[in-house]
Amino acid sequence: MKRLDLIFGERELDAMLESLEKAQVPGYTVMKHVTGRGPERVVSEDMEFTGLGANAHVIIFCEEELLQKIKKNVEPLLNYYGGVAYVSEATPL
Amino acid sequence: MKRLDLIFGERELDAMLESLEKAQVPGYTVMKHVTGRGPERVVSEDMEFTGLGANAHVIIFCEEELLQKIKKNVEPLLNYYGGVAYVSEATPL
Amino acid sequence: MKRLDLIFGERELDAMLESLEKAQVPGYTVMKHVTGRGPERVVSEDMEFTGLGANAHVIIFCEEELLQKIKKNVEPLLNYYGGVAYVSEATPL
Amino acid sequence: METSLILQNVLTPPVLFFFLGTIAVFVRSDLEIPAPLPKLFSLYLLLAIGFKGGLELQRSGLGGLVIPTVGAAVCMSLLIPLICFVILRLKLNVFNSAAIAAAYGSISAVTFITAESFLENQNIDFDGFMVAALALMESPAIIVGLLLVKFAAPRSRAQSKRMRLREIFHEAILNGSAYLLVGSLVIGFMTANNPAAVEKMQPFTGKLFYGAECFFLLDMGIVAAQRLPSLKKAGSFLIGFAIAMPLLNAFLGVLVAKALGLGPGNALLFVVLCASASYLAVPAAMRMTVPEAKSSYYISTTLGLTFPFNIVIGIPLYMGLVNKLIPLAA
Amino acid sequence: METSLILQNVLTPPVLFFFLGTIAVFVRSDLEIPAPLPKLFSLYLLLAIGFKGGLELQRSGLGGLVIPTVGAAVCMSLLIPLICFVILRLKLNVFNSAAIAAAYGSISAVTFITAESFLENQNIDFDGFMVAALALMESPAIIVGLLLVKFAAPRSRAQSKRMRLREIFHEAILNGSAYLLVGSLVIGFMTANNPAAVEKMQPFTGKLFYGAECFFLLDMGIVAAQRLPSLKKAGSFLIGFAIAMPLLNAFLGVLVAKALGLGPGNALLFVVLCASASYLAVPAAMRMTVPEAKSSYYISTTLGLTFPFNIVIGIPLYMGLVNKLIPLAA
Amino acid sequence: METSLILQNVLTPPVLFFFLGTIAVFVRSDLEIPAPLPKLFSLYLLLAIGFKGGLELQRSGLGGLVIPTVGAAVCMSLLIPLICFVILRLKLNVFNSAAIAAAYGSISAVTFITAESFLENQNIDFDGFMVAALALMESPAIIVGLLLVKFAAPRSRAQSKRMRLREIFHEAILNGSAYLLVGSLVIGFMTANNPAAVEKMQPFTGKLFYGAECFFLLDMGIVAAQRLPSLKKAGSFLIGFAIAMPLLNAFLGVLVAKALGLGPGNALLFVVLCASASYLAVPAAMRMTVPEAKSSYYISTTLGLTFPFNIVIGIPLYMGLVNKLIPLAA
Ligand SMILES: Nc1ncnc2c1ncn2[C@@H]1O[C@H](COP(=O)(O)O)[C@@H](O)[C@H]1O
Ligand SMILES: Nc1ncnc2c1ncn2[C@@H]1O[C@H](COP(=O)(O)O)[C@@H](O)[C@H]1O
Ligand SMILES: Nc1ncnc2c1ncn2[C@@H]1O[C@H](COP(=O)(O)O)[C@@H](O)[C@H]1O
Ligand code: NA
Ligand code: NA
Ligand code: NA
Repeated sequence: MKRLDLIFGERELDAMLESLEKAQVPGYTVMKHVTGRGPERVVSEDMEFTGLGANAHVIIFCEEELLQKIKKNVEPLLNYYGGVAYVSEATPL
Repeated sequence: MKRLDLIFGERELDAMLESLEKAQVPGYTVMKHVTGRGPERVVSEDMEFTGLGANAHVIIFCEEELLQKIKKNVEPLLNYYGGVAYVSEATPL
Repeated sequence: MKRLDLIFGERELDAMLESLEKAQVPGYTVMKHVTGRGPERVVSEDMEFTGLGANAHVIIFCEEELLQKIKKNVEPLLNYYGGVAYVSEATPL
Repeated sequence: METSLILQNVLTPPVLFFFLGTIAVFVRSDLEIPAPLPKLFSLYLLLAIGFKGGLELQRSGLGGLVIPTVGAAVCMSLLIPLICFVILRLKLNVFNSAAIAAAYGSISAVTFITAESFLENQNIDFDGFMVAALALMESPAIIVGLLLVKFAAPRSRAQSKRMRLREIFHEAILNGSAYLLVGSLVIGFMTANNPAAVEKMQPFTGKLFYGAECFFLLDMGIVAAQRLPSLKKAGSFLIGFAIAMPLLNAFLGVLVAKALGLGPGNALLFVVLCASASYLAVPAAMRMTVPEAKSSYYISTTLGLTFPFNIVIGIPLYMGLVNKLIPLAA
Repeated sequence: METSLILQNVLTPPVLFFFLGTIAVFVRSDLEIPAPLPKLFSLYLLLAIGFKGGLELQRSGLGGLVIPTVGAAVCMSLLIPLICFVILRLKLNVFNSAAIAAAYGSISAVTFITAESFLENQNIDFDGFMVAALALMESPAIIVGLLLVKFAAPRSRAQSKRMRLREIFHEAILNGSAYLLVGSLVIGFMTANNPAAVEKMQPFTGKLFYGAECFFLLDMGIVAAQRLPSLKKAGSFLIGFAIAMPLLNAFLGVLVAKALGLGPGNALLFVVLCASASYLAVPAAMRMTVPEAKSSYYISTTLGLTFPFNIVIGIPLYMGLVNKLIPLAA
Repeated sequence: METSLILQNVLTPPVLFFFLGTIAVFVRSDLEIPAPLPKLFSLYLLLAIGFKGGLELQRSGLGGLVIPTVGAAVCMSLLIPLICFVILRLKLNVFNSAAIAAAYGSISAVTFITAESFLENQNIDFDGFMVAALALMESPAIIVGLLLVKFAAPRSRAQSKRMRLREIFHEAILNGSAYLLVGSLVIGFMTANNPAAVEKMQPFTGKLFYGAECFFLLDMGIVAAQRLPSLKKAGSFLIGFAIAMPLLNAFLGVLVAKALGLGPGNALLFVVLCASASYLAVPAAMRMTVPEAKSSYYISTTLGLTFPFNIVIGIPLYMGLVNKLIPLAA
């Protein structure tokens, strides 16, 4: 199985989860209040009270077959708003 | 070495850590206030103030040999209360 | 590509990020308010209001070549203050 | 007349802020009160309710109607889950039925304080000892719920899940919100004879209360509205139950209140205790001991429907009922 | 004279706590106010400002200078972004220009309440209805900013990013902070006729306010000082803009205030609304609809420079201006 | 007599809420106050203590016993770590000894305010300038602790860990809690001549204080009780130290207080400053500069044993001592 890590702006979380649901993921885990830096932007903790919002980190464990479908769904969001997506191997305990 | 990711209800955290200690893990890392969706349940942020509690995400880096022992200890909890456990490769930096 | 997970005391976060920047990482993601146990110390949630601080969890996705440079920079901090660093495989979605 | 009461109720700040929260969800505003801020208000309210109740209880003493009223309240929280269970078993399995039954036998502290605010707004007297009833209705309902699971669960239930009585009592009495409420009640009771300390607590537990209630209801409005979609999934039986059951419980409550000879203020609070359902203590206990029960069932009914119904329409409706059955002269 | 006003302003608790926060960053103290505590204070302040404003608005009614003043305020929040846009386009692309323009057309609630505290400290009267102006200046500036993007954006902008008007209005009116402010204003307005409820809200929304403002300004001091380094990256044009634009807007504001015939207190608040820039509602809206704009630009100018400038020097400076142009006898 | 004082102390809300927290842990209730809410209360208390202390200091001026008392307090916070260090070195290495010594030389603000509440409850006068002593005792103890490490550490200590004096002073003076306390003291001092501002701060820093103290002590009760198991691991030497050292320091303190000619109220506060140990500023500083010291040692002794001991038994005990040695007539 695969593990997919998505990191992107908290404010896109609802849209992102919706598009994951459309790809029929078996489940997901969300961590909010995440900060970080990408090639262009710094996301700091004070962005939580200003309107910008911090980042969210979403983890999905799923079959490899699903990845293409997920990719098709989340790529527009990542391209528009920024964010990263990485895949690694994972096997159930 | 291996990396084990456990995601389950925050309220079972104490029991889970106890059973990990029994398996003599070398250490662990805990993130609370995690939300998510599994095959059956949605865990949302408001569950933190209602009595249900959100999820916890526990990471353990350990030798492969330990995994069986951990599995034996945590499986009953995961089966009873729900939650997921995935293993991946990891090497010390 | 590689994924690097660093877990260490929140109070060293600034120093750690500085040394990551010096290694010219392409980006990083930070989760604070993390607790855990290592071989010697227990980091519990109440440490957030006492002066000790909880842990931070930093994730870096980068090319394999960068790892040595990062290692050179962060090792002194990890040795002095404690903390763990593990590497796994990761491929962009 | 009830319509005018409903209107008067709806136009008070707590209910208006509740609406502000629900509307935010419906118009898809991004207003949110991030965790753990709601927990702060929830802890504060429990502490303040308990403390103030303890003070009043010390002042009123345990004479008069105090013991009978509190006793009747405890009986209601034992009886109501049984009635609910019978009704729910028509459609649901033992686990879900028991969990929901426990929730409706127990109480909602925020509904209670909204009813208190309503009474103050209407200039109707009530007694502080009713908080003791509130505090003592949480645990019995949980115990009944868990006993129902213990004895009605199918034989096939895994050995490992069989509950011991000790565990049941632990969950019922020592879950965080019940513990804080009862503990603060006891502290208030013990402090009442120290007027200097009482006065110094007053700005925190007294003066601040109404505003904090409004802030918390803003969040409750958001949370309740977010629950509605999952309520749809729960089906029309549960939707009907979440409205009809409070009405039935309120009716039972008003009869008992009349029999006890409570004045209209106390009667309303008694009725509200019967009609409200728990979304704090009970879910916490059920999650731990009856994981087979679907949490979305007992959370969306209590929080998504029964709570807003009581806050907005229920309280004035029950007041109308009380006014009809319990003449003010009494 | 302005120097003495500046000194008087600087020696009040809100500004002193603001300094305490900035100094903490400069001396590298590890003082921090962890998320989401700043959000708690920010939500509280918006709720309290709105509620109190609603009460006052009900009391003052909509007669007299209320409608003209609020109308003029809305016009300013439509006009100022256009002026800013023209200036910013000298150096920046359409996206950045529009986002920053919107921020300067909109308002900062904390600057506003600091100005109120300043007036109270100086014993100068002002009217509660100015909060209505505050509440109604957030959305128009956002709308102008987004329309500028819609119509001035290069053809090459991806189809997918073309905004629909519906979306623009949604972001402008329903973003969390604008919604909470306006909603609380409406609730205050509806509650004003219920004196018991007003009095019970008073400890929370009234008495606590000043202290909470100080606590929040402590955090704002930290945040503002942390923004300074990224301001340096933004370059001298933006640094100049972040100081010069408030001055220009203040000057426009004082002319309008004089034309409206506002007293010195209301005039100062009007000027402060014009001169302040948004770091809550506008960034939220821009982040969602104009991701091409660099958030560090519109956050570091508004939060890192314009906000501290207004808090510390701007308010007393504008007061001096008001005193010169609007004789107290008026 | 001490027994009656202990009883009177134990029956006040702050101590009762502290017990509620500890009992919650012992009966394994799931009551918890999630991070960062305790931080909110801890920041609030430091800000309020400092601000009120600054006001009082301005009122009392720097004449009379102020300078001698504060000076003596600073001396105690330099002396006590040295005594502790000598004792601790009997069993522990340099790093642990220095870290624990620094903690016991420094102070616990919450112990101090509990002592103030105790005095108010007993109707015993005390002076606001004692807060200045509180604020100035944090840093010297840290400096002594770090100097002990610097000069007593084994040669084998890695070069990289050698501390520069600059760093030592930075950690001692600019760590978050010391900075906020001293900063608020200065702001209070500067604000005292502005009665309008003082009055507007009063609901936040004054009225709310006692309730917030109770809420925070509820959490401290939980935290302290959770520390007990790790205390057991620390061994009987440290357990004994954590009880005996406050007693010894209290005894030294009362002698100094008598020599200074302090009244019973101020004397108790002075004694409590000597007897209490830091779990905020000192751990923060030690964690950064002496990572070799086991944090569980200095946290579980101060927080798990010395703090509860002082809160519950110590304060009335010291009062008894003060009453014996410092006749009220003085
Ligand atoms: N190389 C990276 N490693 C880890 N996290 C990253 C990396 N690049 C970006 N991120 C995270 O993704 C967020 C959004 O990225 P971006 O839109 O590229 O600025 C950042 O705020 C980081 O939290
Ligand atoms: N496929 C998945 N990928 C990521 N997280 C998951 C997945 N399935 C379940 N989870 C997480 O595990 C928690 C408990 O799962 P469950 O008990 O199966 O509902 C969920 O709330 C999610 O946070
Ligand atoms: N084997 C491990 N697996 C997961 N996390 C670990 C492990 N060892 C240490 N940690 C984390 O790293 C932090 C610092 O480790 P240490 O300095 O070794 O105590 C701990 O508080 C844990 O959060
Ligand atoms: Na009920
Ligand atoms: Na403006
Ligand atoms: Na001391």
